[in-house]
Amino acid sequence: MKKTILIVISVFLSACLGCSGSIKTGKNIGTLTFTLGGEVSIINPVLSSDTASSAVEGVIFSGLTKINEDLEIVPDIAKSWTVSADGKTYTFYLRDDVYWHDGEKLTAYDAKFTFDLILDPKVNSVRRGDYIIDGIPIRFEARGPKVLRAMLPKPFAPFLGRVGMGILPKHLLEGKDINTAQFNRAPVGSGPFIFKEWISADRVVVERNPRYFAGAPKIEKIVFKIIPDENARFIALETGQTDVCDIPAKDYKRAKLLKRTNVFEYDSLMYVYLGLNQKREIFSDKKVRQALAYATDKQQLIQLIFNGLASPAYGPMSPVGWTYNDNVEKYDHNVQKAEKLLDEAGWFMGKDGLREKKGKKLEFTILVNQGNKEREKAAVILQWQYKKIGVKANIRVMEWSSLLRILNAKSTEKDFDAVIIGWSLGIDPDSYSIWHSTQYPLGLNFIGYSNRDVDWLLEKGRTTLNRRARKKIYGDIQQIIAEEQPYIFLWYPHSIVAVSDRIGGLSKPGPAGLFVDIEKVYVKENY
Amino acid sequence: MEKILEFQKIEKSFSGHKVLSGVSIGVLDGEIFGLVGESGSGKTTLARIALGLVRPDSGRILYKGAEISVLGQKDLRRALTDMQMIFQDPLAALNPKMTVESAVKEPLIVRNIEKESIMPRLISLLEDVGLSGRFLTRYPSELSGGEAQRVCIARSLAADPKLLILDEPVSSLDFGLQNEILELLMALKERKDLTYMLITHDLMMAEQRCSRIGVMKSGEIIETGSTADIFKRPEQEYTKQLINDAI
Amino acid sequence: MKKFRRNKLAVAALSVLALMAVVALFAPFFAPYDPGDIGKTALEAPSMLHFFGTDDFGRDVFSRAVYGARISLSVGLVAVSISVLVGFVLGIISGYFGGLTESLIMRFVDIMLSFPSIFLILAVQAILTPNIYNVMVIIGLTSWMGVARLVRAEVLSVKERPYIEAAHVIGASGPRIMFRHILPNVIAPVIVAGTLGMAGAILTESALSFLGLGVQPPLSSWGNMLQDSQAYLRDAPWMALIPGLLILLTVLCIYLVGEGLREEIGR
Amino acid sequence: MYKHVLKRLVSIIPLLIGVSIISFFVMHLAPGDPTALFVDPSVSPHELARIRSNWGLDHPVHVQYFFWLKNVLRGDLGTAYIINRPVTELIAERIPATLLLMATSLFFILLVSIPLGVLSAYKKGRGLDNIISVLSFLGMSIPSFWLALMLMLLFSVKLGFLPSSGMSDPLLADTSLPGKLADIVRHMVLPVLTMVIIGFAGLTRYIRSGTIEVLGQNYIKAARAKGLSERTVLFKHALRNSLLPVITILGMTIPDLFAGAFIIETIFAWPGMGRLGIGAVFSRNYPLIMGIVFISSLLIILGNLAADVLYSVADPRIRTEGKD
Repeated sequence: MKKTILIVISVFLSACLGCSGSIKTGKNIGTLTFTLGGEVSIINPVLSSDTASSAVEGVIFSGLTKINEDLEIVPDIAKSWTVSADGKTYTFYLRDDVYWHDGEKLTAYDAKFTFDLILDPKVNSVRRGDYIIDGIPIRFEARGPKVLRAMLPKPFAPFLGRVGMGILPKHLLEGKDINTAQFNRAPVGSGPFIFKEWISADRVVVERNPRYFAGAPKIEKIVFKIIPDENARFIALETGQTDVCDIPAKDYKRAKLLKRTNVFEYDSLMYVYLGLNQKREIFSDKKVRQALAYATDKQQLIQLIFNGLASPAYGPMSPVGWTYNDNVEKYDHNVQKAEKLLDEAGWFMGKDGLREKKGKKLEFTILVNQGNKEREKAAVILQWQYKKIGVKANIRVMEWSSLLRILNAKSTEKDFDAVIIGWSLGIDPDSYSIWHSTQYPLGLNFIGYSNRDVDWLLEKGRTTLNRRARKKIYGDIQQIIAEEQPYIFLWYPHSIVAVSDRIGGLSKPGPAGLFVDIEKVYVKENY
Repeated sequence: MEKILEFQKIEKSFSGHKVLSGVSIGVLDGEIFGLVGESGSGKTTLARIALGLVRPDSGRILYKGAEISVLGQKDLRRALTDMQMIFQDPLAALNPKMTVESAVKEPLIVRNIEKESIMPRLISLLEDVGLSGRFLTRYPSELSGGEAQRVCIARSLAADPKLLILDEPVSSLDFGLQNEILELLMALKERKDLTYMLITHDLMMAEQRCSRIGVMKSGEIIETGSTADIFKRPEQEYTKQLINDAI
Repeated sequence: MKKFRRNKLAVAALSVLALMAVVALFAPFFAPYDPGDIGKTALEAPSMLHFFGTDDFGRDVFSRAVYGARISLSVGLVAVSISVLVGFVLGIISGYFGGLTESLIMRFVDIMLSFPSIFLILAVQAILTPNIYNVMVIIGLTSWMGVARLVRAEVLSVKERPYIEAAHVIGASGPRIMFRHILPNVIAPVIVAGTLGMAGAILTESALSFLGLGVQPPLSSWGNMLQDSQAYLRDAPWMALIPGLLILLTVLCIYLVGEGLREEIGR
Repeated sequence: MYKHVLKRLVSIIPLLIGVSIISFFVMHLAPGDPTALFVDPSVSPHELARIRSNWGLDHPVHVQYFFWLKNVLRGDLGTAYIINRPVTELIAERIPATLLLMATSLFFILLVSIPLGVLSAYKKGRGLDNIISVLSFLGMSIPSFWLALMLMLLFSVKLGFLPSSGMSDPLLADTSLPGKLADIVRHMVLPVLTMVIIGFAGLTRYIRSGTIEVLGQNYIKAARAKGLSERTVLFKHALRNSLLPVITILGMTIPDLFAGAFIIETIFAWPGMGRLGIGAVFSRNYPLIMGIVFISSLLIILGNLAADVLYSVADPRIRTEGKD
């Protein structure tokens, strides 16, 4: 699941970090300024889980592999790797020219140390599960300073995407309590930039690493400026206080009008959905779910929430993923069909404009997390759309952690009807934890979806290494799920990023972001 | 005549300051007893002790021959409902949020008088003090000082008292009104067969109205006797001084 | 003359508030559109069709403001009633009984006043999940301390008045003195405090909504209308201006009425 | 005197314990827990349970509380979750920014409200008084965050001469000390302005009514009768005495200042304790929340204590007796 991190990093780099430099003075020409939407919690890829921290870690640390602008896994510290015939042993061959920022050489021992650290139960890393397959941890072994071997208990396709984890220096951390180490505040990595200073709640500054193995970066310095408020972030962009800024859809036009600023719009690996609790009586009926799908006007949602800058979603994979299957049931907006399905299901229109069946009203509550304006808006719009077919949707906005407590409840009947939430996918299509029936009640399948065909396909998908075979498997999964509508799929958000046009060397816009090869980014001279 | 109220060796101090030291006097049934002295001499404290509002440090109080200073707070109030007090500032003695009606009615309610007889008694009480029924709905802020004092008197009478302690009953009133109220009180005494203990700093008034007088100075009774005796042959220098000042 | 002018201001403020209350009460009659109707063009500037323009959903801002008045005013009113009730009861109890009860209650007041109350509000709100009733309860339960102190002080001072002594003399019982004599005389300053407290409650509600913890959609309160407007400050300034000004006007009027009352009572 | 101060200092202890008990239990009653932050498709619930127990969250709440209290008595506020740094260190890092904001605002609030309050009282009922009164009622009525946004819009966006967020410009990190200071001052203008506009009103009203009362007193009449100039009467005699109650009011204003600063910090991205705290509440970072509540309460209580002591030092009776 390293991939997820990488993706998050790159999306974030492109999206949320802004780079800016003072255009006026000309003095700081080598400086790139990003904006961060949240506080950096801890700069250590093993421990952090927030996007702001990941963004900073992305330029300080390197992993064995990384993701390129086409979302392919490519060499980073590892210049190549091989997989054994049984698919259970991976051997990584490391580059010889990788040095820590303090001058020490990076070796396979560092890599082994890092993965062992994650697997140590005393280390507060949430990534530990990524390296455990069916309850058995993956074994890592250094065979000399340049070879790392990973031994899996069984073939596991998503594994390669998970070794991009930033590698930590063994010589600085061995024998220390990593959870509280001073290192997390002043990290030493092997990436293109060297940590310089971190002023809490204000900024993190990194400087170019002249010895970076993939070529010294062209920029002198990167400043990550922390600006939590969305409006303040945009103002910072306008006033030249930042070079790169994540733009909400509503400000797209305004950003377009800014001089000397380029605005990029591209797909992300995310989708947002209305999850229906399958254990609730009303939603156990497929016809009700399909009726809701027909009643959902995705165009109106996208228009009102994103000014049109998002794509309607029909299935559980992102269109940019390599397994995406467009040939699924789409349930285009159709109120007549929705009403017909509800009639068939026995829910008839009552005098008060609400449908009912055996004296029970067709009514449910949508949970949505507070602070996420887009989803709050979606709830309000869906409420209005469903009202038109005689369905009463109530809205309950809750704090994120309270919402998760409900979804993660251990009981077999979770206390919610429907929830608007989104999945940020890794580049590997494996979605076992989301759809497999064993992932309920403990796991991410909190809506209690259960389909034996899907279960079987998911199991097969993660142990199959052949790319074409996998594509077929995940294509089938998408068809089944889209037809059944356990989720009402809503939209794929677009990332919109504004970048000052004095910045060059950006990568191709895409889910991996604009700064995939940060060392190639430069600030135009004579600007 | 027997003593309706008797103080025996009352001692009282407030935060170390002696206010009453060994006060012993008695009020005879049916008389008007005058307690005179400068302000701060302890007169009002004595009155409040009689009413059970303040506990003496030591000494005994006998009311109608029974010792009341040993009673608990509740029994004390029950024993004392027929001892009432008229306050110096009638406006302050009336709850500003209560109409004349509720103020005068209150003692009747407290005494559990039957509902039907309350209204007629109310009217007759007001008539007793020379007020008409139209005052019933008024608030203290809508009354003059004289009217307020009449209301206070009516309120005290509603408790069916035997003994009334009059604490400077007219000193806050205009001169013209003072006599009016005093005359009213005198008339009521006769009609209702009351005993008065009149607390005043005004010796002229005491001379005119009282049958006996006690002179107080710095928490002590320095002289008691019939009004005539005191005024003709004061024994104490202090009393002479007071009489001279008054004239 | 001066007094009259001042009172005129208070009277004017009171009329504004009364007008708002009437509009809030008969919201369906005053609002030209369904406040939830998202069918219109979004972010339309004020016009004859939409007096206050439309919001990001294309809902009529005027209609939402009218319905929002309902929520905002009732949140203010109920919250303040709760805080006054709690403060009043605790204040009376501690003022009247004194002793250990009093010191316990007053220490509790001290503790509550030592909190950065915003944390308490945030935490409690997180427990209860945000909705209009909880907003009322939370604001009420975190703002009663001033009233409790005030009431206690008033009780202590009223207890010393001659008419309380007079009530003792005519034989009134403890409870009777409490309820007939002390209570009615403590109420006036509490009304003033309550009035001012309502202004505070309306502001607190809007601040809570600003942090996303106030009244939740699709209900509109001026507070959450303001929150919705944050994102559109520059594209649709009317979205921020209208609820902001309504809050300001309401709170201002309440203060003026409170001040008028204070002078009235202070004479 | 010292005995009094000592007594008050001792009385802080039960207060603080009360505050900590209430906040500890309220926070732990809230649903959700700090590990919720970690949730994404790839994190298994078993991992979360493991981290919970690493943090000691699997003990009963009262046990956790005593554990916390024991550490506090040793001067240790614990280690924040996720960030994995000592709470004392985090607070120490942030508190200067908050105090700077509060102290500066307080200074300007006093600077504005004292003359306004005194003038208003002096001109009671006349035009100037009415203007000042209306202004202060307006100040009391404006929602602070709304004002903050409007100011930001005006000064940062429309006019463009003040920064909208943060405490310093990272691009000026290499400049000289005076340059840095000037930069901080520029960043402080908007937040301080907001806090002053919101905060001056209440104090002005207090000073106004205090001064009106003082002006009606005998010694002021005496001073006037002595033929002292109005200015001397007003500022030397009246002001001095009407300011004394203000000391107490100031003590009571501290919680409001805190609350105000916390919201302002969020809007202007001011790197202070309030922003840290609000984030901590949302992420259920218990040790951090407890630390911040504890420290803020301590400051509030100490502020009140200081006001109290100051007041008794400058007891008006001592002064007026000496004077008249």
